[in-house]
Amino acid sequence: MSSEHTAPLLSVRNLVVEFSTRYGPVRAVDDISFDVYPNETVGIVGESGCGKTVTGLTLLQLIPMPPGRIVQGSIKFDGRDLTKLSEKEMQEMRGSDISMIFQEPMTALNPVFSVGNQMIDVLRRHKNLTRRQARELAINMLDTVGIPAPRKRIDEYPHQMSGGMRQRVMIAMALSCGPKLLIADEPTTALDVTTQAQVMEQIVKLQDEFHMSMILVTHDLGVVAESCDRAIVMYCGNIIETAAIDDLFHKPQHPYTRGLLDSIPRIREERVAELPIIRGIVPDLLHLPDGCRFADRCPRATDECRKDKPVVNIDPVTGNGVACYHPMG
Amino acid sequence: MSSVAPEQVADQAVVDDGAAHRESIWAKAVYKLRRDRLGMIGLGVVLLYFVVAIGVWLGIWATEWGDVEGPKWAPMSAEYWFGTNIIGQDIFARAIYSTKTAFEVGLVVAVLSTIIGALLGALAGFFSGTWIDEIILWLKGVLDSIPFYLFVAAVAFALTGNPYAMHIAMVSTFWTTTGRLVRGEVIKLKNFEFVEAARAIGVPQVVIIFRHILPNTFHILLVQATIVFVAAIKSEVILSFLGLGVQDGVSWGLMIAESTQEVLAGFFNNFVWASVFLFGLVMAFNMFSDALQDALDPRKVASE
Amino acid sequence: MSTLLKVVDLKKYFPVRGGMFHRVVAHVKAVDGVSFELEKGRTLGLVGESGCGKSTLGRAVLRLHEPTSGQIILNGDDLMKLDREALTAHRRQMQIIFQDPYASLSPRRTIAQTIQEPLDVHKIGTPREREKKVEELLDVVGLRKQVLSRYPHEFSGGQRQRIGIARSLALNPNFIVADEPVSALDVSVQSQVLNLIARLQREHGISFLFISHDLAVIQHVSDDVGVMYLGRLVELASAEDLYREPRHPYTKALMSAIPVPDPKKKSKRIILGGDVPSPMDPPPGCPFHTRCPDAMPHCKKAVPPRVNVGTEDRPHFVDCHLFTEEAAT
Amino acid sequence: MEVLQYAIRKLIGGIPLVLGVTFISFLLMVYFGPDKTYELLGKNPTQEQIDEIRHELGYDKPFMVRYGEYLKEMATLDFGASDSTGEPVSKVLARTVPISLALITPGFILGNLLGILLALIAAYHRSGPIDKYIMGFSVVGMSISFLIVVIAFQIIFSSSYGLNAFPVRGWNVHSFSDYLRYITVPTLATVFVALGYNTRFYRAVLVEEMTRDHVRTAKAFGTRPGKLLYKNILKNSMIPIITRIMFSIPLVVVSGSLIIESYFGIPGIGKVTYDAITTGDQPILKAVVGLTAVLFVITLLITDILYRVVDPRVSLK
Repeated sequence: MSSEHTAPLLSVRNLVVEFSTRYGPVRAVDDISFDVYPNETVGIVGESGCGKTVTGLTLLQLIPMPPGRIVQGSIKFDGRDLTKLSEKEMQEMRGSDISMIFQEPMTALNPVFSVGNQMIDVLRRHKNLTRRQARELAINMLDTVGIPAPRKRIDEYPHQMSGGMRQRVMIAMALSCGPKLLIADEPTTALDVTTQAQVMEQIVKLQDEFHMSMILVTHDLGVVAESCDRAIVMYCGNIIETAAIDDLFHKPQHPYTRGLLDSIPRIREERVAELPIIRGIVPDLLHLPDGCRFADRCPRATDECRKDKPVVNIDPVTGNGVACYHPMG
Repeated sequence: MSSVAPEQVADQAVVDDGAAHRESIWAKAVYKLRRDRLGMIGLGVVLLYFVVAIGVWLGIWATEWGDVEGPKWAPMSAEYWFGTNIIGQDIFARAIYSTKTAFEVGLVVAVLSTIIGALLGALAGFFSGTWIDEIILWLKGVLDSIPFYLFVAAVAFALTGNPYAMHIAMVSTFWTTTGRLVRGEVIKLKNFEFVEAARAIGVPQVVIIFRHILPNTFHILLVQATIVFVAAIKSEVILSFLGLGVQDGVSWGLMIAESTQEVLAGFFNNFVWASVFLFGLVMAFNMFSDALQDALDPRKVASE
Repeated sequence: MSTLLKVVDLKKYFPVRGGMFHRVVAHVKAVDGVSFELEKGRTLGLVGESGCGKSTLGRAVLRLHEPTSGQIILNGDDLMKLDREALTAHRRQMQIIFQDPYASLSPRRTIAQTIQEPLDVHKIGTPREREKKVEELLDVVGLRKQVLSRYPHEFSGGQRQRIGIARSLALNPNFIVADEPVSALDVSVQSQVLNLIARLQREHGISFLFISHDLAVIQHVSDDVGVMYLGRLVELASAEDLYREPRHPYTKALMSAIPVPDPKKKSKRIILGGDVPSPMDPPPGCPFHTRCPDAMPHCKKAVPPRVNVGTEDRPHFVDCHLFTEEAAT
Repeated sequence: MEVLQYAIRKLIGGIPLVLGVTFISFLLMVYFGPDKTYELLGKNPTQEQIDEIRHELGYDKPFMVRYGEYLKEMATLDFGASDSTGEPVSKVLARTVPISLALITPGFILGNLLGILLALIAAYHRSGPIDKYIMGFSVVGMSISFLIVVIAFQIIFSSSYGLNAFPVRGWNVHSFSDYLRYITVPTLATVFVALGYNTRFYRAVLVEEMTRDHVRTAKAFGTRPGKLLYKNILKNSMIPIITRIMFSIPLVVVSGSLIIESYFGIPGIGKVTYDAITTGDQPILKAVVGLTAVLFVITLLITDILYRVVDPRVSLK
C-alpha cells in the first residue's frame, strides 16, 4: 500500500519516451508519473502497444537509443535521478540495485554459456568475490529459487532446461546481488498455466524474503490481481488509472479499466451468449486524437472528452487516481 | 448488403475503416530506397552505364572499337581520348564497347542463375527432408566444391569453341547461393499458417509453391540478382585474363589482360581506363545493391 | 443428435532422425491414442498446455498432418481411407482457423484473392457468383466491402482473424477446427472474435473443434470439453460438468492455476511439481503420474483405462486410476 | 570417441559428394575433354595409327570403365605423369603445394583477423561515423577486381614506376627474409581484396547478434560494453564466422593461388593448375579437382566439429 509516511523508492515524474520513425516521432510513453514504495508491488497493465514494456525498459535505460529517446521527465530512485546518471553509473546500477527479468527465458539467456557462468559474471560484476565464492553463491541462489540439484544444474546450458527452469535461473540471477527493485516484464507470459503458477508464487515469496519492491509489467489482469498491491493501467502511452488493487478490481473508475475487466474471458458460473466487449480498436500512436485517447471507444464520452485530454488526479487519501471526466461511480 | 442482423451491426462498429498504418514490404522498400542517397547515386550511375550499353547495342557509338586507327600506344589526346593500345586501337571506344559486354554477361548470368536458384531452391525447400531435397543439396554441394576457375576451364574444354562456355559455367555455379537462401526461406514460409490454409482448402502443391510461396521470396531474389550481376562482371575479368572469358568482341577484362604486358613497359592507359570503367560500374552496383538489401531487409523494415 | 465426427484411437508420431543416413531413431508421440465424438452443431473444446499435442490433433483430424494410425469418420466417411483426390473433395466440408493472424494470410495476395481462393479451387459457381459470395462472407464476419482490394498488412490482428474466418467459411463447411483463434489477440479484441465464432456456430450450425490453452475461453465457446496431457485425452465431459466438478487431478490443477482477476478470490492453488515430460520419452503407465499429487504405485505401471464417472446419458470420462477398481483394491 | 565416430560417419557421408565431383570433372575434362589423339600423331595419320593411339589413351573403352579407372587413380593417389612435363603428378603436388600454402596462409589469416577486428570496431560504433568510414572502405574494397589490385600493387611496390622495393615476380626463396620479400606484395593484395568482403560479412554477423535478447539481458545486469562485445557478441557469432573461414579455405587455396601465382610467376599449385588449364594437362587437372573435393569434405567435417566446440547446442549425434 502506498503510504504517506515513507518516502517512495522510485518516483517517476512526467516521463516522456519518444521513438523516431519515418512518419515522425512516436510517443510510446507520454507524460507519465508514478511512485513505487519500499516492499510494494506495482502492476503496470495494458494491452499491447500501450507503452508498459517501454516504461519498464526506460527505467533501466535499456530502450535502444536511437531511435528511442527520453524527451523529458525524471526517474528518481533512492534519491538519485537515473536520467542524469552517466552510462557508467547506470551500468553499476543495473543488476545490483535494480534488476530486471524478461518475458522470453529461452532467448533472454546466452545460449553458449552455462547458466553458472552467466550467474557468476553478474555476481562478480557487482560484488568483490572470487570465482569460487561466486559459484557457491550462485548455487545457493539456484537452490533458493527452487531448482533441484543446483550443484549439478549450474553447469547446464539454457537449452538443457525447461522454460520454467530457465525463468527461475533468470530470477536467481536478478536477485543474486540483492536489488531493491525488481522490474518483471511479463515474467510468466511465455510459460504454461501450471508453470506460470509455480513461477509467480516463487517470485512473490522471494520478493517478501528479499524485501524488494517490484514492478510487474503484464497484460494479464489475473496475475495483477493475485500478486500486486497497486496497479497502473496504461492506454496509448498514458496512465489512465492507478489504484490500490482491491479498488481497481471492485470499483474501477475509468471506463477502459471497466471494459478491460469485463471483457476478460473468465471461468463463470453460467455460460453467457455474448461476452462484453470494448468497441473499436486502439488508435494508432501516430494519429492520436486531441482529447481523451479512449474517447472514440468510450460509451460515456462527451464533447468535452474529445476536446481536452483529462489528466490523472491523485486522491491524497487513497492514492488512487483516474484520468477521466466521467469516471464510473 | 441488405440483411444485416442486429448483432452484426454491433460487430461492424468495431471494425475501423481506415487502414492501419502498416505498409507492404515493397512500399517501405521504395520509400527507404529513395531516401538512401548513396543507393540512389549508385542506381543513377548504373543507369548511365546502361544507356551507354544500349547505345553500343544499337550501333550508335563505339562502332570503331575493333579498327586499327592510329599509331600504337598513342598518348591521350583530343583524337584518342584515352590513347591507343599496342596495335593502335582507340582505348576509349573499346572501354565504351566493353560496357555492353559487361551488361550482357551480367544480365544473362544474373537472370539465369536467379531463375534456376529460385526453382531449385523452392523445390528443395518445399520438399525438404525428401529425396528431391537430398538430390538438389547434393548437386549444390558438388558444384560448390569444384574450384570455380577450374570448373570454368573444364566447361570451356567440354564446349570448345562455344562462346557461351563462360556464361554456362557461371550460371552453373552462381545459382547455388540463391538456391540456398531461397531454400531456407521456403522452409520457413511453408510452415506459415497461410500455406497450411491453402492446403486445408485443397490447393494443389504446384500452385502453393508458385502462388503462395515463391512470390514471398522475391525480395531475396532481387538482392541476390544484383549480387550475382556484380560477381559475373568481376569474374569475367579474371576469366578473360586466364584466357577463358569473352571469345569475341572486347571487354574490360580482355583490356586488362592485354595491359599486363604494357604496364611493365610503362603504358598505363589500357589498364587504367578499363579499371576505372569496371570499378565505376561495380561500385555503383554495389552501392545500389546495399541500399536494396537495407530497404528490403524484413527485420530492418519491421523495426520501424 | 447425430454424430458428425468420430475419431478412434488416433495417433500421430513424428519421427526423429539422427545417426548415419538419417535413420529414424525415436518418435515424438504428439498424439498418442485419442478417441472422441463430435455431434452436429456442437463445439468440442480441447484444452491443454503447450506441447500436449492439441494442435497436432486438430491438424491430424483434417489430415493436414498425416496421422500415423487411427480412424477419422466424418459424416460417415473414413477420411483415412481417402486418396488425395477424394480428400481434396472432402476438404469442402472441413476447414481450419489459425492462431497467428499475421502468418495465416498470404502477404502478397489481396483480401479478395484470399477469400475467393477456396471457391476457385473447388470451382464453385461462376466468377460473378464467387465475387458475390465473397462480399456476403465479408458481411458475415463484420467487414466492409472496401477492404477487398487491400493487402493483409493493412489490417489489425482482430481484422485479420475475421478475414481468416471468412476464408474458412467460404466453402460452407460443417466442421471447423479452430486452433487457438484468439490467443494472439489482445483481451478486448479476443471477446469480439469469440462472440463472432459463437454467433457463427448458432446461426450456421457448424461443428467446431475449438483448441485453446485458456480454460476460460474454452468454457465460453464449448458444449463439451476434452483435457489433453502429453498426447492423450485425460478427461472428457460436458462443459457444465467439467467446470463444476473436474475429476482428473490434472484438470483440477489446471483449473486452480488460472490467476483469477479478482483480488478477493485468491484461490487455493494446487502447485504441480516438475515439468511436463518429453513426448519423445513419455513415462510408462499414466502419463501424469510424475507430477500427480494423488499418484499411486499402480499409476506407474498401467495406462489408466477410460472410466465413465457420469451417467449413461450424461457421460463424464476420466482416464485415471483413482476411479478404476483394480487400483482401489 | 564420440568425435571419432562422428568423423567416420561424416567421411562416409561425404562419399556421394566426392563421387559427384569426380563424376562431373570426369565428364567435363576427360570424356568431353580435349582429344589428344591428333596432338600425338604426325600429319596425315592412317586409320590404324589413330585407332592405336586411341587405344593407348584408353579412348575406346566404355564410359563406365574409364570413369572407374579415374576413380581408381583417385583412390590410390596415382595420377600418372603430367602430359606436358612428364613429371609424376604426385611429385608435382609435393613440390608445389607447400609453396602455395606458404604464400597464401599469411594473407588468409591476416585478412580474416583484420576483418573481424574492423568489424568489431564498426559494430561497436554502429551507425556512427567510424562505422560509416569502415563500411565505405569495405564497399570500395569489394568493388575493385582482384586482378586490378594485383597489377596496381605490382606497379606500386615492385616496379620502377613505384617503390621498386620488392621482387616483381618469381620465387627464389632461400631464407626467411627472402620469403618475406616474395610474399609481401601478394599478401598485401590478398588482404586488401579479402578485407572488404570479410569486414562487411563479419560486421553483419556481429550486428545481428547485438540485437538478440540475451545481449539486452547482459546489459540489464550491468555488463560493461567491452565484455559485452567479446563475450556475448563475438562468442555467439562464432558459427557464421567459422563457417565463412572454413569454407573459404578450399576456394582460397585453389582459386586464390591460381591468380596470384600465375601473375607473380610463383611455382605453386595455382600456377601449375593454370598451366594445366592452358595446355589441357589432364592428369594434373584430375588430381587437383579430385583432391579439392576431398579437401572440401574434410573441411565440412572439421567445421562441424568446430561448431560443437563453440556452441553447446550443436550435437554430433
